[in-house]
Amino acid sequence: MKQHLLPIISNVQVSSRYWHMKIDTTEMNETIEPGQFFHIRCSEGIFPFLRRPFSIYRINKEDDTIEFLYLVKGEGTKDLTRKKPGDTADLLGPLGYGFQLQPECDDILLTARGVGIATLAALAQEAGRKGVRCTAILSARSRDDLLAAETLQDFGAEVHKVTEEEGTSGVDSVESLMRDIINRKNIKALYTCGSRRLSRLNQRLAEEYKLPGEIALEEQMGCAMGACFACVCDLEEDGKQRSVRVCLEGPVFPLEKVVIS
Amino acid sequence: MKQHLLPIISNVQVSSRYWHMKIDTTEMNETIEPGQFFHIRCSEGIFPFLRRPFSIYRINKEDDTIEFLYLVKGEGTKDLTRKKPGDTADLLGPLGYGFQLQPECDDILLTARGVGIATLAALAQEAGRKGVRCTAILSARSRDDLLAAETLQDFGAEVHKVTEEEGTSGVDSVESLMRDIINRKNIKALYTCGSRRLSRLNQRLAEEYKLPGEIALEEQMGCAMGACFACVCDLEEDGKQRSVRVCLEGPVFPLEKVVIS
Amino acid sequence: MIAQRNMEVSIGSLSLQNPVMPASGAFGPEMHEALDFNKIGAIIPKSITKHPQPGNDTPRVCETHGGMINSIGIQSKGLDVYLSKTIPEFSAYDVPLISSISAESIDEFCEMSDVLGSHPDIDALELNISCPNLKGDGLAFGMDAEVTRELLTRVRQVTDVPLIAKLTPNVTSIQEIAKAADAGGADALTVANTILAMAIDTETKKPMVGNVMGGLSGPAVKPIMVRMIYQTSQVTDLPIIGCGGIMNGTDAIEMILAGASAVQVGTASFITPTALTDVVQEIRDYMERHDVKNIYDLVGSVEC
Amino acid sequence: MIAQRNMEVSIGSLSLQNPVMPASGAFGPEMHEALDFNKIGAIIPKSITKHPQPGNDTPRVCETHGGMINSIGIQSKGLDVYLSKTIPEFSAYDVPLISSISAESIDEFCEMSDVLGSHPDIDALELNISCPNLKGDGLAFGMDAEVTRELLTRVRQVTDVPLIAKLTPNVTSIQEIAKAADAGGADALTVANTILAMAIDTETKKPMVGNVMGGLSGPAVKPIMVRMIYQTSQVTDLPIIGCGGIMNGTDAIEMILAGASAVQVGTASFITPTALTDVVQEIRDYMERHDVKNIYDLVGSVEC
Ligand SMILES: Cc1cc2nc3c(=O)[nH]c(=O)nc-3n(C[C@H](O)[C@H](O)[C@H](O)COP(=O)(O)OP(=O)(O)OC[C@H]3O[C@@H](n4cnc5c(N)ncnc54)[C@H](O)[C@@H]3O)c2cc1C
Ligand SMILES: Cc1cc2nc3c(=O)[nH]c(=O)nc-3n(C[C@H](O)[C@H](O)[C@H](O)COP(=O)(O)OP(=O)(O)OC[C@H]3O[C@@H](n4cnc5c(N)ncnc54)[C@H](O)[C@@H]3O)c2cc1C
Ligand SMILES: Cc1cc2nc3c(=O)[nH]c(=O)nc-3n(C[C@H](O)[C@H](O)[C@H](O)COP(=O)(O)O)c2cc1C
Ligand SMILES: Cc1cc2nc3c(=O)[nH]c(=O)nc-3n(C[C@H](O)[C@H](O)[C@H](O)COP(=O)(O)O)c2cc1C
Ligand code: FES
Ligand code: FES
Repeated sequence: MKQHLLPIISNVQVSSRYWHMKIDTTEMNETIEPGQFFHIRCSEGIFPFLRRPFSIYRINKEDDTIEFLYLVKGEGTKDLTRKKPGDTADLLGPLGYGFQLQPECDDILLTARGVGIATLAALAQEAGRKGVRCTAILSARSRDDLLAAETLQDFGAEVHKVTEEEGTSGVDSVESLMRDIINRKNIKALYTCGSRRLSRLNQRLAEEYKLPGEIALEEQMGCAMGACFACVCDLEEDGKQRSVRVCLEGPVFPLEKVVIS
Repeated sequence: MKQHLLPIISNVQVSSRYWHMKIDTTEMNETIEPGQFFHIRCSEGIFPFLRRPFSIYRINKEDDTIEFLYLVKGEGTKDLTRKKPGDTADLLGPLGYGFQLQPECDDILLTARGVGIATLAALAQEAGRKGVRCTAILSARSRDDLLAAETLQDFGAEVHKVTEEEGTSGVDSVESLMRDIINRKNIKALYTCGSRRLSRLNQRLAEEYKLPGEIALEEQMGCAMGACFACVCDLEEDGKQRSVRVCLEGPVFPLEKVVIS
Repeated sequence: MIAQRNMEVSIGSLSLQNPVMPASGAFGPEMHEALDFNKIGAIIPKSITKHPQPGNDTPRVCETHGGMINSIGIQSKGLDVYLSKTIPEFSAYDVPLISSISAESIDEFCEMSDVLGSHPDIDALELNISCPNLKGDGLAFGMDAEVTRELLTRVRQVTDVPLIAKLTPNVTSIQEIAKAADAGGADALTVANTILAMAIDTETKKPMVGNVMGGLSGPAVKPIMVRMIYQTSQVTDLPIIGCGGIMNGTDAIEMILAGASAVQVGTASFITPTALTDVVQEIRDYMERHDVKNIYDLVGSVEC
Repeated sequence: MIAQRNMEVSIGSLSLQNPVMPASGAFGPEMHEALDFNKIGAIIPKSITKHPQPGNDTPRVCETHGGMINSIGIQSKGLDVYLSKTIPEFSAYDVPLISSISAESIDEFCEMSDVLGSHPDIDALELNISCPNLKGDGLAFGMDAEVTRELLTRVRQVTDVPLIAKLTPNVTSIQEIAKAADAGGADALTVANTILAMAIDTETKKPMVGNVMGGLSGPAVKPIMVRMIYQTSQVTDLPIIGCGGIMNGTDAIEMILAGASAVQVGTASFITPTALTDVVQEIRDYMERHDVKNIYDLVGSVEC
């Protein structure tokens, strides 16, 4: 957890709502794992005031770069789009704990929704690198939001797209799709991010199929350094609930333990 | 007094501390007079919060442009330097009452200090246009700050430069210079802007030589529309003081009436 | 076909075509060049005092993060000039005229309310019991519930026009002051005036405003005002006029959701002279977008 | 040769190497990765309660213009975990450790102060008598002068360590509360905690923080805090710890000129994790530039 001022290589719009930013990490000597995130200062002024958390979308060890995929939502992300190549990105991180790929889990299923796709892309990349077979269900409002699908395919993942636009993203349809994939592919672990409803579905199927799994959570953050207790959620272990900080103890947690409110 | 969104033609640094901005006023149908000012929004965000007042430096009726000369002082002017050709300038104005050039005053003396030079440049331009002979004493910290001297010379003014750097800007030296010019040139009116000490000197000499005169005042402003009473100063008339708003009733006032605190 | 959007609101017996009015002291007759006065809910000139008074030393304003401090004081030409000049200037417009009164004693409040309340062109009175710039280290009538109650009771006896008490936020419990103003007979509450503040120039070591302290306004204070509007709306049924930090229609809606039935816009006009009518239009847009027929469907409708 | 710049300040009998410390709740042990704890004036962990308590519903923070609202509540693992885990974690550093205490009654404040005050690793206590997130509509001990005096008097009886009363800004007269804390036996005052505030999402009509209201911090509140520091310094000789909105050394100097002898930095650390040590350095730079030998030459030296 350190503040890094790093050069921006590119920052471009990739679809109607999404942008993509690439950063030169030559000067940053840190190990970065899929599922970890950076707390980014989107503007120099005092508005927007706080940093914004963004998962790592791609980790390119070969050429010492990392990439972010972000949805333009409000003032912070709008300001981020103003950054130009050569400008400095102010990153705090890498933060939190990322995903675990267990050696015995050689076939995994990712279910991602919205900006959660960015988070799971890094995992698909890692899976590809480790020779783990990876299937991904990507859910979004519209086809246009699913630009990351290609990236995942490049990593070797089998991608299924579901959208509101096409009426294919309902929990019921996703459930049958997941069941079909789990059975057909002999899936060994589930990973999810980006939707409460899909998270509950993943929890249910994980229990039913006795699969391990992980979930990356998103919570409103203040410090992202474990200091402010803004980003808490509850875990249930041995029948007892305890509060954890998403920024410090997460954002990735065991799927079965998270209490989804 | 209207808000105008006008295209910026150029905005460039002209010396170590000064910038120059040129605006296309084709879309603004207003008569602008030397001494008037615009209240300019320097940034889009809420910081800096208030507009900043800037006198008109040059009024180019021929090609429908106006120019500002500004000193980079704090956050507002720093933000103003970020504007690029093609960007929009958000101007409120023209505001206030400008200088009066009386037909019988065919030889005038301007004494300007610092950013006051920008204010009096427009008057020199008007004088040149009207065939009024104009002499100007320009005072500044350093020679580098006196870039406007050339502009005034282009307008036909005889320019005397005094600076701290050269030790020539003390009130005493300026006083002998003024006396010399007043006598030699048969000066008919005095105009001043930008310095309390020079204003007092002008008041004193105006009284002694029985010359009419005008002064352009600078006061911290809120609204610049006469609404908030932030920008007041006192005038003394017939032995009685009354408070006036610089933005509405000024910024130009009769030299002899202003109470300089 | 576009559905009717009813933006009319009532302040006591007074009906406004829409809920947007200027904040006293941040509005002047000269602004008519930039703004169509006939399109706002009401006009409120700067607070008037009985006798002429000069206001405070300059500098009178300074900027802060997301706001400004003013220490104008109540610079005023006195009641006579107000009656002979200010009122005619404003009564030419087709919207209600609300006079803001500042006074040094309860008696003086009564005296002025009597005069102004019986003037045919004045539709309501706003009692500025909160100006933090008065002599006495920022103390104001509105800092004491008992004084507030008595002040309202006494003024209520001399006039029948709607009385709006403009509360100060510089109190431990705005609820207590609100209840006192209600008990005294106020018809509405403006929540709230500026927050007492101070800034120092670290280079000169001098206070940034001549009067050492002044009132903080602008977006920086909005979350405090929204809280106070919400708290006040919990303890009184009086209409609340939200004030402090409104820059756009969304800010106005936020205050309305918190419990305000009208709003005042001050400092925003310094940045955008058409802020008042912009806010009217943006409230209307919001009502369209959310299909709200009547502005009162929004008042206090925050879902806690 | 560079002249000595003496930045040492005293909080009662406690001496700090420099006047910069974290604000409670905006600082955690994990920050040591980004920040050299040995370079700051003191360490203050988040307020501790006697019993474990869960804190408030999420979302717990939201942004405002120039600031943020937090409704964390005092999420706490209770005194036992604090003694066994938190204190050892921090006492490894070479700077004084100040414990911030939050309690539900005067008795509980006494009980906790007794335990913590007699702990060898704890150098001073900050009594958080101002947390606006407590049950009861934002009420706090520090809103009542009499309660404040009694609370300080009682705690004073159980411990000899320096006692810092952290005042709430949500009061009519911070001077009255400051005098009461002084009379009760406080050694210093922190001026001040967050300002009670509220924000509403106009699209969902829901409050932006789970607890409806929360505390406003950040640069937006700085002018209010500077005013309160100035006012407090007029009525008491106790050292004042300025807090609220400091983003850099200039802000710290502003509070020091207003009357503070030390400062706390909270939210700024969320934006720049090295904010605390940056502020130390920037104060030193200011002292160089203005040739100030001793920080005390600046304390309260605003020229009004
Ligand atoms: C661990 C984590 C990883 C994330 N990864 C990505 C990613 O890879 N790509 C992506 O597009 N988005 C990601 N997000 C979401 C992203 O942080 C928000 O979309 C962003 O903060 C919105 O900021 P804004 O200023 O544009 O919008 P605003 O208008 O300011 O806020 C819009 C909404 O964004 C959320 N938000 C604002 N500030 C914060 C904050 N400090 N912390 C959390 N949420 C906030 C709030 O719910 C708010 O209502 C991630 C969030 C978390 C917690
Ligand atoms: C009628 C008038 C005409 C002016 N003409 C020119 C001009 O032609 N060229 C030029 O360079 N400067 C001019 N000035 C001065 C110019 O307005 C200030 O230098 C500018 O506002 C500084 O803003 P800043 O944000 O850069 O500095 P800041 O750091 O914000 O302020 C620096 C100082 O500038 C002054 N200032 C800040 N805001 C205002 C304000 N709203 N009104 C008045 N003063 C303020 C204050 O004294 C402040 O201490 C004029 C001022 C007035 C009143
Ligand atoms: C320059 C200025 C002068 C003011 N004068 C008065 C006044 O005379 N009477 C009054 O009741 N309020 C006065 N106020 C307070 C405003 O009416 C309003 O309460 C405050 O500015 C908050 O609203 P805003 O944030 O929209 O500006 C003044 C405010 C400013 C900025
Ligand atoms: C997330 C957060 C949590 C806080 N928790 C506490 C707390 O537990 N005890 C306390 O006395 N103050 C708490 N505060 C208030 C701060 O200590 C400080 O008074 C306030 O944030 C103003 O300072 P700043 O503007 O520098 O942040 C908290 C503030 C924040 C932002
Ligand atoms: S964001 Fe501060 S603890 Fe997680
Ligand atoms: S700046 Fe508002 S009256 Fe002049």
